[in-house]
Amino acid sequence: MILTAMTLFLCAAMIGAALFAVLGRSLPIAILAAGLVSLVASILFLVMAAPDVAMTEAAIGSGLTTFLFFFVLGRVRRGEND
Amino acid sequence: MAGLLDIVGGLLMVGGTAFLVFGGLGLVRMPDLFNRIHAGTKATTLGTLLTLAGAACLRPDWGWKLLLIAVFILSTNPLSAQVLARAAHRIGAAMSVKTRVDRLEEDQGA
Amino acid sequence: MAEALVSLAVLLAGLAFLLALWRFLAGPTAADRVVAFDVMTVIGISFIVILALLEGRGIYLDAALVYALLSFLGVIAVARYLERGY
Amino acid sequence: MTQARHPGVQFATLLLFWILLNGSLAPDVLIVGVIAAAAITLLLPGAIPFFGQFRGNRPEAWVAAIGYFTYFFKELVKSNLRIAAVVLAPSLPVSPGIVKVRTKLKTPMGRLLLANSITLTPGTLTVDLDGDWLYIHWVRVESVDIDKATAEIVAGFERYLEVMYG
Amino acid sequence: MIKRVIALTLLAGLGLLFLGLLLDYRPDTDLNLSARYYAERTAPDLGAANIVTAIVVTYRGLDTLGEVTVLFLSATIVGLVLALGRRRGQAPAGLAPVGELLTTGSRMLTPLILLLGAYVFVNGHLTPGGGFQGGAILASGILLLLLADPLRHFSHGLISAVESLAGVFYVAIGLAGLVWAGGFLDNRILPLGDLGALFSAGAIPVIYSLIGLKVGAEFASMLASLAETEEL
Amino acid sequence: MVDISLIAMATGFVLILIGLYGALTNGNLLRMIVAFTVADAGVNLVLVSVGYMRGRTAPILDSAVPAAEAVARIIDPVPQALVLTAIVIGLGVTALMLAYAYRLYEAKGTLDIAKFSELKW
Repeated sequence: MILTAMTLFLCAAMIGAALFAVLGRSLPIAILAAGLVSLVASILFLVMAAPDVAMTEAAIGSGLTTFLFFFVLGRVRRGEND
Repeated sequence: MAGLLDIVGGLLMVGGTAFLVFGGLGLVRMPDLFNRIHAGTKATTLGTLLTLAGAACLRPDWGWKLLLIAVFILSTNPLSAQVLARAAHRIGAAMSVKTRVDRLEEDQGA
Repeated sequence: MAEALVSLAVLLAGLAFLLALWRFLAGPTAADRVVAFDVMTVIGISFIVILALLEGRGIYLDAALVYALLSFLGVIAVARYLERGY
Repeated sequence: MTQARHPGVQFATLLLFWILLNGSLAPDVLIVGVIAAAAITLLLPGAIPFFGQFRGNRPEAWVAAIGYFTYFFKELVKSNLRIAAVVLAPSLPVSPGIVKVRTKLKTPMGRLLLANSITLTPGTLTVDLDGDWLYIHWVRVESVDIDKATAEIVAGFERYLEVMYG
Repeated sequence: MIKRVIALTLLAGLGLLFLGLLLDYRPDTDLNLSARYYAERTAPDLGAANIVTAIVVTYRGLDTLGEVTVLFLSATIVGLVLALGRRRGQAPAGLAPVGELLTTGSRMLTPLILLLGAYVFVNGHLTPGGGFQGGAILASGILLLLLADPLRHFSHGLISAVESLAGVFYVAIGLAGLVWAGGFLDNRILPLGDLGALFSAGAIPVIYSLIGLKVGAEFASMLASLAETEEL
Repeated sequence: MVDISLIAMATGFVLILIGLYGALTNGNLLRMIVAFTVADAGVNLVLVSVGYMRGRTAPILDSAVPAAEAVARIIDPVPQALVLTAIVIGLGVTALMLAYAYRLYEAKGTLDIAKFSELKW
C-alpha cells in the first residue's frame, strides 16, 4: 500500500523531470533534470527489489554522467568565449 | 522492552523527516541562494542523521552500516555546500535585498 | 505503532521531496536548482533507508552508502562548471 | 602548511573503515582488507587520512575530541531548531550578510573540520577560506567587526580543534 | 515544422504499440523455468548468495566478457577521437582556482571512495553490487581527484597496465575453468566454501574483482583522455 | 489496486517516448544526447519492471531469505542481470557520443546539426 503510493509519487516526479530535461530552455538545467531522472530511477529500482541495478544507477548517475556532460559543455562555452 | 525501542525509533524517524520538511520549506521560502543553501544543508544533514538513528533503533543489527552512512553524510554534505556557495559567490549570484554586508566582495574588489 | 510512525515518515519525506522538486522546477538560477538537487539526493538516502526497513533487508543499505559517499561529486562538478573551473 | 605523510595512520584508518563496512572480523575479511588498504595507501601518497594529523599521542586531544563532538551535536540540533523557527515565521526574519573572521588553525584537516562545523552550526555557512581568513555567510548578522564575529562564530570550535590538531 | 509532425506521428505509432503491450501484460505470479532453475541451483552449484552476480559472472559469463570488451573499445575510441583534436601549448586562461577546502576534502575522501569501490566488488557474490558498480565507484574516486586538480596528469601507463593485466587474468581464469572444471569461466576451479563467507563461491569474487579493476581502469582512461584534451 | 510493475512499466514507456521525441526534434547535439539518456533510463525501467513480482524480494540470499525458501520468495533475477550491464554500457556509449560531439564542435565550431551541411544533398 505505502509502496504503491511511493511508486506513483516517484513515477510522477520522474515524468516531470524527464519533460523538463527534454523541453527545458537551458542546457545545463536539462542535464541536471536528467540527473534527477537517474536519481528517481534508482529509488524506483530499489522499490522493485533490484538493489544491484539501483546501486549501478547510483554509482553512475551520481557523479560520472553529470561530470561528462558538464565537462563537454564547459569546453564548448570556452570555445564560444574565445 | 523492545517495544519501547521501536517507538523511540519510529519517533526519531518522524522527527528526522520533519526536519527534512523544514529544509524543503526553507528551500522554497528563503529569499536568496545562500539562505537556501543554509536551509538545505543543515536541515537535510540533521534530518538524515535522525532518520538513520531511528532505523538503528528499529534494527540494532544494522548499526555499523548506518553509522558509516552518517559519517559519510557528515563529511560530504558541508563540503558540497561550501563549494557551491563559493562558486555562486564567484559568479555573482543575486543576493537578497535584505543583505547587510558582503566582506568577501569588498576584499576581492580591492 | 512503529509501523504507523514509519508510514508517517514516508509521507513526510515525500512532502520534503515535493518541496525540493518545486524549487528545482521554479529555479530561478541554475545554482538554485543544484541546491534543490542536492537536497533531493539526501532525501533519497532517507527513502532508501526507510525502504530497507519496510522490506526488512539490510543489504539495501549498500545503495544508500553509495549515494552518501558519491552524491556530492555531482554537485561539485556543477559548481566547478558554474565558476569556470574546467 | 605541513605536508607530513602518515602512511601508518592512513592504513589503519582504511582498515577500520573496511571492518565497519563488512561488519565482521573473520580472517578472510581481514586479509582482503589489509591488501586493499595497503594498495590504496601506496597508490595515493598525497592523501590525508580521515584521522590524520590528529594528535592521538596526547591524552588532552582525546578529551577535546569528546568535548568537540558533544558541542558539535548540540550546535547542530540548535541550528536546525533555529532554521525551523525562521522558516515557520510568516515574516521570515533574516538579515543576511557575509562577514570575515580569523582562524588560528594551521593543519589542513583542522581547517576542513572547522569549516564543515561552521557550515553546520546555527545560521552560518562557510563561503571561502583564504589564508587565515574565513568568509562566513550569516543568516542574521549580529556584528561585522572581525574580532566580535570571530568570538561569536569560530571560537567555540577552535577551542577544541586547536588542542586536537594544532 | 514538418520534422516535428513526422516525429510526432512516429511516436504516436510507437505509443500505440507500447499501449498494446501494456494492456496485454499480466505480471507473473510464479517464477518461470529459467528463473526457477537459477533460484534453486545457484546456492548448491556455485555457492554464491547473490543470484544476479551468479548469472552475470558464471551462467552468462561469456556475455559479460563481451560487455567488458565493448567498454574497452569505447574507451579506446574516446581516447583516439579526443587525441586527434588535442590542442598543445595553450594554457587555459581564466580557470577558477580550486579552493583549499575542496583540495583537502578530496585528499581525505578519495581513499574512502576507492575503499568503498573495493568493498563493492570484492563482496559482489554476497551483497548487491559487483565489478561494474565497484569499477564505476573507483572511477568516481579518480573523478574527485580530477575535480580537485583539473590540470592533473594521470599516468596512462598505470591505467592501461591495470586494464590489460586484469583482462589477461580474467581470460586466464576462464580458460582454467575450461581445463579444470566444467567449461569456460566455470567458477568451480576454487573450493566453493560456505555460503555467505567472503572466501566462497569459487572463483566468482576473483573474477568480479578483476572485472571491477578493468571497468574502473576503462572509465578512468576515458576521464583522463577527456581531461587531457588540452596539454600544457 | 494497480500493480507496482504496471505503473513502473507505463512510466518507462512514457520516458522512452519523451526521450525519443527530444532526440528527434532537437537540433543541438548535446540536447539529443541528454534526451538519449532519458530514453535509456526508460528502457531500463521497463526491463526491471518485467521481472518484478508482488510480495517478493530481491534475489540475494542472506539470513532474511535462506536458500531453501528462495524459489518462493525471490523475483526473477535475469532482467536485473541484463539491466546491470546495460546501464554501464549506457555510460560508455554516452561518453563516446560526447567525445564525438566535442570533436564535431572543434571541427565545425557549432553543435547545431542543421549547420552540418556535408550530409545534405
